[in-house]
Amino acid sequence: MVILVHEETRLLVQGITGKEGRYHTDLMKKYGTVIEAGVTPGKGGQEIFGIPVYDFVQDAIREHPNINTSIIFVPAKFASDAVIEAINNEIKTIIIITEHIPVHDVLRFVTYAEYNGTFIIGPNTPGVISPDIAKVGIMPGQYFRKGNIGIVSRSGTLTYEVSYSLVKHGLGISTAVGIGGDPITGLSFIEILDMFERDRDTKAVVVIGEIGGMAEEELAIEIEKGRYSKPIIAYIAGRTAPPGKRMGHAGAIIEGYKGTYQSKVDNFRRAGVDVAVKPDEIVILLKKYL
Amino acid sequence: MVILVHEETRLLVQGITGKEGRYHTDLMKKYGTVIEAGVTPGKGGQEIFGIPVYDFVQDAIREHPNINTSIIFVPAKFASDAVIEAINNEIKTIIIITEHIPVHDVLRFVTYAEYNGTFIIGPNTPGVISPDIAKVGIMPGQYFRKGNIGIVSRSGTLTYEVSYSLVKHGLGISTAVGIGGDPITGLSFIEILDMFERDRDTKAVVVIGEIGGMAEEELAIEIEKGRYSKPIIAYIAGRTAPPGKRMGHAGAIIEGYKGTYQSKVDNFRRAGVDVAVKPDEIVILLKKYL
Amino acid sequence: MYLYEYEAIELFKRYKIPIEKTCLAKNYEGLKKCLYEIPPPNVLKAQVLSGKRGKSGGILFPNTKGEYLEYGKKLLGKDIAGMKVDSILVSERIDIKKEMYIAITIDKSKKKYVVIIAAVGGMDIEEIAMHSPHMIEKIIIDPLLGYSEYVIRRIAKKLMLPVNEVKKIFIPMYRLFIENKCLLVEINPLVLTTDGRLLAIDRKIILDDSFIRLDKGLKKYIDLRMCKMSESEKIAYKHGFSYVKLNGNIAIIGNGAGLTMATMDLISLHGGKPGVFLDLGGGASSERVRNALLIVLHDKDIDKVFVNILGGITRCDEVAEGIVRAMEETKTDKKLFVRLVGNNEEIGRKILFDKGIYAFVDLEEAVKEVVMS
Amino acid sequence: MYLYEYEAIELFKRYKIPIEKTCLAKNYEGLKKCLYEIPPPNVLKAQVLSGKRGKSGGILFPNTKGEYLEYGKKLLGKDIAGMKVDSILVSERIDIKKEMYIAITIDKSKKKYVVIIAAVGGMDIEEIAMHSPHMIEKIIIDPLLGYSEYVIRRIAKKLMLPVNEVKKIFIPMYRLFIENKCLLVEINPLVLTTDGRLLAIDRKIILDDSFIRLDKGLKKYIDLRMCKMSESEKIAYKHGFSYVKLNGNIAIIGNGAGLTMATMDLISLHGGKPGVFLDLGGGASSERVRNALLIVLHDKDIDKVFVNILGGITRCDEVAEGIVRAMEETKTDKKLFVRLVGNNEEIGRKILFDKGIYAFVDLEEAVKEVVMS
Repeated sequence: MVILVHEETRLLVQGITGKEGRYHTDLMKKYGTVIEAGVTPGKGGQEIFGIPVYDFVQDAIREHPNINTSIIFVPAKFASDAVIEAINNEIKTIIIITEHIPVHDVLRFVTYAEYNGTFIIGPNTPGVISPDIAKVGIMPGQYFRKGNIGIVSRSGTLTYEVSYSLVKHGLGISTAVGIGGDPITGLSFIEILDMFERDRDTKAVVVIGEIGGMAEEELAIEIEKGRYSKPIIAYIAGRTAPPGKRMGHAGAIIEGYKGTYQSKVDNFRRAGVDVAVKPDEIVILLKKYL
Repeated sequence: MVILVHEETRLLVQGITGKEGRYHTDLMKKYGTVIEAGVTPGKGGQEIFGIPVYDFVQDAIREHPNINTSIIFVPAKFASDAVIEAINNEIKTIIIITEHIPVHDVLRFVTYAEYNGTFIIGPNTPGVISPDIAKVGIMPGQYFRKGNIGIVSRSGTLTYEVSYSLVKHGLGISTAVGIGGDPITGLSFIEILDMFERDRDTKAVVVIGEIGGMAEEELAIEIEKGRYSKPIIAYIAGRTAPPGKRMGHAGAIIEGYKGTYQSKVDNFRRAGVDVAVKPDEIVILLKKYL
Repeated sequence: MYLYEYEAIELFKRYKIPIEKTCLAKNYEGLKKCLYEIPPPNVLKAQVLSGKRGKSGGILFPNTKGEYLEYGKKLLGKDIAGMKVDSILVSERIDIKKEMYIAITIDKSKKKYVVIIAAVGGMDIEEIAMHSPHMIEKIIIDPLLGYSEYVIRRIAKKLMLPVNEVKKIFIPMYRLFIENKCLLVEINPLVLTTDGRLLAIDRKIILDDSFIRLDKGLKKYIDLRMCKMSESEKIAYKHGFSYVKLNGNIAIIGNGAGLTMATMDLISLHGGKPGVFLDLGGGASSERVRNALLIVLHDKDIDKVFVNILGGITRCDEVAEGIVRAMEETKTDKKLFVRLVGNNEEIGRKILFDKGIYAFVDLEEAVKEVVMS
Repeated sequence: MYLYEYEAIELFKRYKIPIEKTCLAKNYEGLKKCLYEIPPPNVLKAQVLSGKRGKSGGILFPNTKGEYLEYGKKLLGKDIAGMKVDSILVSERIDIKKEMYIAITIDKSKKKYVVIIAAVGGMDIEEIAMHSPHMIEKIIIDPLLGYSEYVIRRIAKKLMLPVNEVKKIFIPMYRLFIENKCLLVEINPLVLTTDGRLLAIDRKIILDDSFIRLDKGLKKYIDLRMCKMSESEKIAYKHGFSYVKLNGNIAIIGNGAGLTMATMDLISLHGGKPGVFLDLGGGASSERVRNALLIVLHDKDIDKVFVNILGGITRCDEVAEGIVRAMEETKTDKKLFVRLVGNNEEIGRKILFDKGIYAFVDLEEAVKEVVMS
């Protein structure tokens, strides 16, 4: 039944009237995602591609009680408010595309979401796609084909690259999840791996990490403890990145002794995880298990 | 196995060196409650009745990792801090005796506790007693005898009166829980009834309510929905209280059209609950079911 | 604790919530002074703690100087809903385009803060709820998170006001609510004036007694109320008793709110008429019992006194000693009844017996005796 | 973004965190002025963004006027850890009884705030952690709840200081951290002076770039840094590119951080030397591609440019046009390599082909070609 985004996904688009929101609403709809409504404060009453727009999440939910997922395209300054509005209206999966949300704001709504049992994906994520079923995000659908490999990644285009490579070699994707490139994100590798572990449509998982933070190390510890039965392959970007420099993502920076490429690879290897040194090698490592 | 306070209870006393804390620590210990440690800021290193005192909850937990319950005797001004310290140190049951804690403070720590999966009993409660097993509170042990009736109450001495009356007539108590006399409390009737429902040592439950608030009405709605299979008897104090006057408890006040005696009794009767018009009648009504 | 409107104004001004021009008059001299500050046509509002002030003739609208002085003079000292008017708030008369309602309070069931708004105002919120429930909206606020921007947008939309105008009212109002740990901050009505201003022209604040105890800045309100208390209320307040004067002739003294209420109910059930409810609270020492008894022994409306003590922590000998001391200090023909159970029960009962006072064990038996004899 | 110490001082002063007397000198004249404000024996601190300033000779202790001017003159313009010293902070010399460490930052694993304290100070926290881990304590703070009183008591006990003294430091420090949405506020060392004062005599603040974008008050720090950027960095910053100058000769332009990093790694893996990392970010229009290319085409350390675009949203014809425009505008002998996949891929490839540029499809094949040729 794949994870996070599936047949039952009924989507709300927050920030639907903005340039990005409008553009991707069109693409998601064309992909087959069921979009029930959109929200933009002050723009209630309009329609975008036949989708009704409301001023408040509350109004959208009242008219479309099946909504269970929201995607956020709201600009950084107002994104936090939009997320909290969604949480307070009991939307249980919130996918935040917006980049450059201050870390303090992210901490607050991530904590609040956790306390309320809400899943947050992102911020600064390309979103989530379950090929042939639905996409809630900005990734190009053409690089993803249905299959039984789960992907979880801190990156956007690199995920497309990896999926493209899998598809080229005859493999497919159950769900691909971008957890986001920021220093603090909602769900992290561990929670997504837990979902893949329970998902009958996923046979193996590819973890795409990058330098910075400790998310990969924390995952490796759980893998080492035997938390997962399914095969896991890892790839880490930033092997040659200099310390102290932010490499594109706010989270991709080696601070002090922490978050180095070597530390992540060592931890994965210790946990028995094969680490690909280049994207194309992922397929080769995967095929051992399939 | 009774509820909340039981054979596994390992107690921390916060505010152990104060007059009240010290006095009741002695009584609880004599009753048979296992008290592991106490906390009073600045008094670390002392002993009270052979019980070691620490400056911080963290230190007490480090030395006594079995502590799972805390009782708070800390004065109103500092009580909120003590409760949060206990929550942050992962004590999962916190019983707050302190009276006169500002409602805003209570709201904050009750919300925080709920978010962290911590049980709060009180504030302004006499505590919890499971006769012959342990008491975590200030109630006189002599009025309680072991048996299979659960009691949950907003009141202190009235609970002793009711228990005294049950005991006189040959009945006994599994656990008696004071939820506290304040307008906002941690666990309310519904949560306690849920616990009694699951408890194999409890055969019937006595609910002792009073005027003010909507806790009794909310419970009645749940009873009407069929949430509970065990017999429930109710008694409500304040039938003749004038509106707009605070009757001893901060929560015992009829505001506008809300929280009247009649509303509570009507709701209970509609739910099929027998309501005793005087304390002694409780036993008579109970005996129908035993 | 309810604040008087003029006390609430102090807080509203401190938080810069826009209100109309006002002037407080505590006597006829004051009225004359206010006349020059806020000339008629204006509004006179009796400063009493009643939600029904308007209906009881406590709000008047003089159009001339003559009317102003006449109305004001009549109002001062008048009795409104059982309370004597000892001060009048003189307010600027406002040309109202629209009346609305906004309040911040605590939702006891949800255990959260709640903002209540209504597109109509000027009447009791319970009346609005009864007649126009669709006009009311409640917005829940998590006490840890606080309000988010969308709350302000929601208020603005519901009240059909610009967001920036709502901010000028809501943000300081919320701060007032939080920083003073209020139980209620209510603006009713919040008005839009014909010249486009948003003003809080009537306001209600309920403070939390528990917070007042801890906050130096708010303690002054207690002192002020002490002056208006009856002698009995003052003594009870000083000793920390919970004291409520009732209509009957039987004073009920108990330890614990629930038990004292149950005792009062039981007295009524058997046909008696409670005249005083007095909860001693926890740990009733002989001194506290004595003080409580002295209050009711001096109450001329009372002719029977029932002391009901279920001593848990309380020692019955202490209670008995307190009773004996009070009775010996006071020449009284009031009848005393005692029910005494708990620690050192036998000793206590003997102390009383030696002074000719019988102490009951069974509550209902005692109550019957109180009512019958 | 790291703040210079003197910028951090501004914020410390605004929040009234007690610090020593300081004076900023931007040149020799300034040094002379500061001499009278804070006469020697004092301290001269080079204003550079390096944690190793002390070890690199950036902190000096003149005892006389002569030494002061001599040291200061030497320091100005000196190169410390690769950075030119263009200002010096002159500080009062403090008689230190005890050095400690305190910081507030974000625990990324727990997703909470964390206060880190140590009973020793003056060295890097990672060094303290290595040599005296038992000296360090971390206290987690929930971002919704904020800190509780016990946190202050805990700090006081650990540092063996009176609670009231700790409050004077911690409360404003926490406010500074929260109100400016800082990633780090660090005092190292926090000192107890021999005359019993608690002073923050060295301080570090890291601001959140995402918050600086939104906050008017903090934007000035960016302007200031713009002046110190290289021309390439300035242009990249203006266009919102993520630009990192590296040591090699191959410029890598990609769309997306992960992909650009992976490309850089792959270049290295095949023996190439990346000289520029440039992430275009999302939605690379022809204009953005052109601007990015212009930056690296003007970089004399670069002799090969590799553009790797995996267009999802990005349209390949737009990318191709941007490349063509940049190449036509610039006389260059740098070699260009392009890998182009995605929307309108065929059109894009044709546009390039018409200008004699071959576009690869396979990433690794492209990388091999970049490195080999």
